[in-house]
Amino acid sequence: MNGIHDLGGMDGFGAVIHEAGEPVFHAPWERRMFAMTIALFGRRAFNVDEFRHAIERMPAADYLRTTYYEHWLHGCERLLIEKGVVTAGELSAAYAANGGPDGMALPARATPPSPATAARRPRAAQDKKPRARFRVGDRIVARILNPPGHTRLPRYARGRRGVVRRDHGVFVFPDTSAHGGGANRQHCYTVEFAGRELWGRDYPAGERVMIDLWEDYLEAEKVPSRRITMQPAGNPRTVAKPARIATAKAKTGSRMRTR
Amino acid sequence: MNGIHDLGGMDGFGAVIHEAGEPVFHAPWERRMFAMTIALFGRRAFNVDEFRHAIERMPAADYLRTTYYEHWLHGCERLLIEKGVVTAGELSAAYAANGGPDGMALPARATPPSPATAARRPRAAQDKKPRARFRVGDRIVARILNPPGHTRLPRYARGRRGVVRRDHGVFVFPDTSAHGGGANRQHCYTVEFAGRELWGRDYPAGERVMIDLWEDYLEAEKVPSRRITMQPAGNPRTVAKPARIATAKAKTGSRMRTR
Amino acid sequence: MSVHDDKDRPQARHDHNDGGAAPGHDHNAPDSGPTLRVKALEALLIEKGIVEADALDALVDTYEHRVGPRNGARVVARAWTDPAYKKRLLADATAAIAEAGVAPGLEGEHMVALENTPKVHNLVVCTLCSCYPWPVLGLPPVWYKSAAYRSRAVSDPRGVLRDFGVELARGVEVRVWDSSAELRYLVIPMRPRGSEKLSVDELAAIVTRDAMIGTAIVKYPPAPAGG
Amino acid sequence: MSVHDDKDRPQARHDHNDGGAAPGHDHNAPDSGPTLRVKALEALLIEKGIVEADALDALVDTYEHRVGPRNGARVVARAWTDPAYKKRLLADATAAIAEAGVAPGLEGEHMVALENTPKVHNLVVCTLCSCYPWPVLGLPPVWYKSAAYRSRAVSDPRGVLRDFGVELARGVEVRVWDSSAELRYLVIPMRPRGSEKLSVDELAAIVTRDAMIGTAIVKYPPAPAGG
Repeated sequence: MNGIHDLGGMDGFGAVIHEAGEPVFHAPWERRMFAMTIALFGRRAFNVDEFRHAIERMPAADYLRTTYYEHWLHGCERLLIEKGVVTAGELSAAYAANGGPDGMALPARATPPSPATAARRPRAAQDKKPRARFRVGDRIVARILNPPGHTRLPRYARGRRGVVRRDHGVFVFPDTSAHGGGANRQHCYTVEFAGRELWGRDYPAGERVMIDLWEDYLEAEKVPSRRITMQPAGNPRTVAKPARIATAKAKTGSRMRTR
Repeated sequence: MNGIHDLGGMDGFGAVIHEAGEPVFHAPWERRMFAMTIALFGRRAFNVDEFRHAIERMPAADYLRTTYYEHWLHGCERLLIEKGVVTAGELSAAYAANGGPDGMALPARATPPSPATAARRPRAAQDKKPRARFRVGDRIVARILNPPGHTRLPRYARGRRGVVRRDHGVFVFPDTSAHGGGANRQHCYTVEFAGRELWGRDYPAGERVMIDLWEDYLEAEKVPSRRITMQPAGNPRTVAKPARIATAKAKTGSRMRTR
Repeated sequence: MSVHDDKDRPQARHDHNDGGAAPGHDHNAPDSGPTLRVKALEALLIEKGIVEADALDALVDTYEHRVGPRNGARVVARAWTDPAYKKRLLADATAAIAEAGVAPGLEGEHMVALENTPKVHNLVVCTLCSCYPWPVLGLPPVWYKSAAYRSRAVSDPRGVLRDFGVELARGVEVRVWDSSAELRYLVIPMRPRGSEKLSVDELAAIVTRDAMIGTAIVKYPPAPAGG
Repeated sequence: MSVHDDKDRPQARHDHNDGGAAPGHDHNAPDSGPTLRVKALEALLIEKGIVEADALDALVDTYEHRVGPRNGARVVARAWTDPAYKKRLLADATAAIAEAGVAPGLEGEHMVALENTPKVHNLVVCTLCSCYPWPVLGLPPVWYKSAAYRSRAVSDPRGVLRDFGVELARGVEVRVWDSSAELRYLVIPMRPRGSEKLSVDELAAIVTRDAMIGTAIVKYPPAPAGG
């Protein structure tokens, strides 16, 4: 989805305003909203991809005008209703109730799960590992993809050439996982893009942007050219290089709406 | 400027709501705002490129939440102050005054200029014509440009390959004209982009998007391939083909801020 | 024609009491909606002799009552009935539109006509702002300037057409024209079957504004009230 | 640790009077700010046994008081003083961070350390949302999640650094890391000249959170109050 959340490279938001020594939470309700969301992840009410996509679907002006934890509030309300965990009626009733003085007695206290394990997400697969299609040093192009649904391929990188700098192994694929389309686990790489490739040839030479991209977002650069062997940026660690076999490419949502 | 106004290809704004038989103006103030702006163009208070850029610089949430003629109001207020035609103080005073019951007598009526000529804009040059760098059928790539200032090169086309379908002749270049950088007149072409080139290979084959692009936005496609000779879309009319000489490329604003 | 009488005239007082920040950004002042700010701006510009009230009235009258889609409908009807004229229109729309008696003017200096055919459907948008062919279609409707239209017309034209109740056959190619420069586009819709016996004026009457942007098909007999 | 007492508990009444639209979109209802909606949501989820109040308290306590940038500062100080550890940190940050006694946890499962050098300055951002290495830096500051930072960090990093009062020398290359997947990044700032005699703890004390994101340089003696 090419939503307002995909901010990379936009202009017009002014200088970065930073508050020295700011508190972790700026209001009591932010504490509760943060904790509720983490607890809901722990309960598998929804996964992180669905949660992000719910926030991405906020009306753009609301997204820009509301604070971070209001995004979380919107995301939770929306997903809990969409997934039938609560009904709109229940929410409105609770909402109205909390304007009122009295209310229901609360359920007895249960021993809280330890926070660290509260919401384990099986993001990196332990079992069968799909083969990597790319290796460190490969020249790639970030695909021109504009799925109507969730994606982690930022618009500013699409169609741009880069170099694979690191293979981080296999992860759940957000574009399917956000839409109940299964984990579709696949390799995820750090890809290095020259600033000039992203922003134009007037851009200072040395600058680079490193973006973590799933395999489905990448295709080999067509023009055959010698492989880059220069010292990769960041970590020298490179994953053992399995033979390259093209894995079946997951069907990403087509641009055209069928609804 | 990669502002919120550059909406092509974005998602999340929902279905197009269209009001059957809607009025030309939805409120009396819209009438006055429309007419004032056209009159200000006529007076050369500012040019259309400056005006568009003033609107592009609105805070993104305001741009999305306000109506069209509120954009015009914002643009005029901003430019009139920036160009010293009025001062903020005068505007506030007039603003305060119009909350008040009485006010100043108005200047006597003058014969109104005929609307059709009220605001002639010398957009297309009559005099010396720069040579065209491209011809109908040429394969081009829209440059990867991200100037911090005004541009008419939409983000969704940058870096994408297309075919020149028509040369419309010479026009004032908005990217310089919006910033007092002179007319920098140059050829402007209708360029045809395949839907698949813009939105990805899953996009239906036949669809095309035609975009009108100034010469500075274009570069010849590097990969030498046979020239397209198929029947151009839209109008068969092609401009006489002057010899192709590379004109000095106008320095477009570099991405990096020097302020 | 609604001529302004004096009491509607915005007033401007000349006493510079405080150089407060430009009111443009003061969203919660009482009655701070555009009405007041536009009135103040007009008063100030008139007081400084930069604009004249009558010129403003004339501009409003021109674009509210004189210039509108009926101009474009006349051009379309003529193109439907006069093949030689259609040829001239497709070759040089600016000249052919003037030939049809439509006064050239703002946002119509560089016109291009786009012919819909059984094989090709044209759709016009301005993704960056609201570029639109005023002399032939008047001022653009709100939806043409909306984020919903401007964002999806180029990337999901069939979806946008569905929003207007138009379903194109699979085989028809959609061509979207993004008016990103000085060119302004007029779509020449297909002449509907069954309209063979209509006069030029009767034909002009069934040509809707939306059809000349590309978000509607001309029907005969015409569908009930439409854009 | 501010333990919630009952009177703060949000109440949920169970009478379904009207199935009104989800309140989420009702911006002008009285006191409709987030406070009320969050209270109502918590009450409902507790009433349905989906979340427990104590678990919420524990999560708040963990991320407000226990997990924060001091964890990351300890890792940095150790990397400055123990070359073998730094090697392990750069090779496998997840393991090395755990080795330094930082409990692994949410948003820290796949860590990568980025070493600043005289030639290369690293800057971390999440242009799509707010991805951030919680176990070592705690929850992200508001500016990290702001449109201003997320939009310009990738396209004008030097401009963003200037917003933080940091001016990089011309020859220094800026590498911006967009945390668009599951990897979380910890910048290892350069050890400041003059800090040679400081103990590991004293070194950890001068490492600021912003320096571990890349929007600040560690100074010694440390600059007055900073992020």
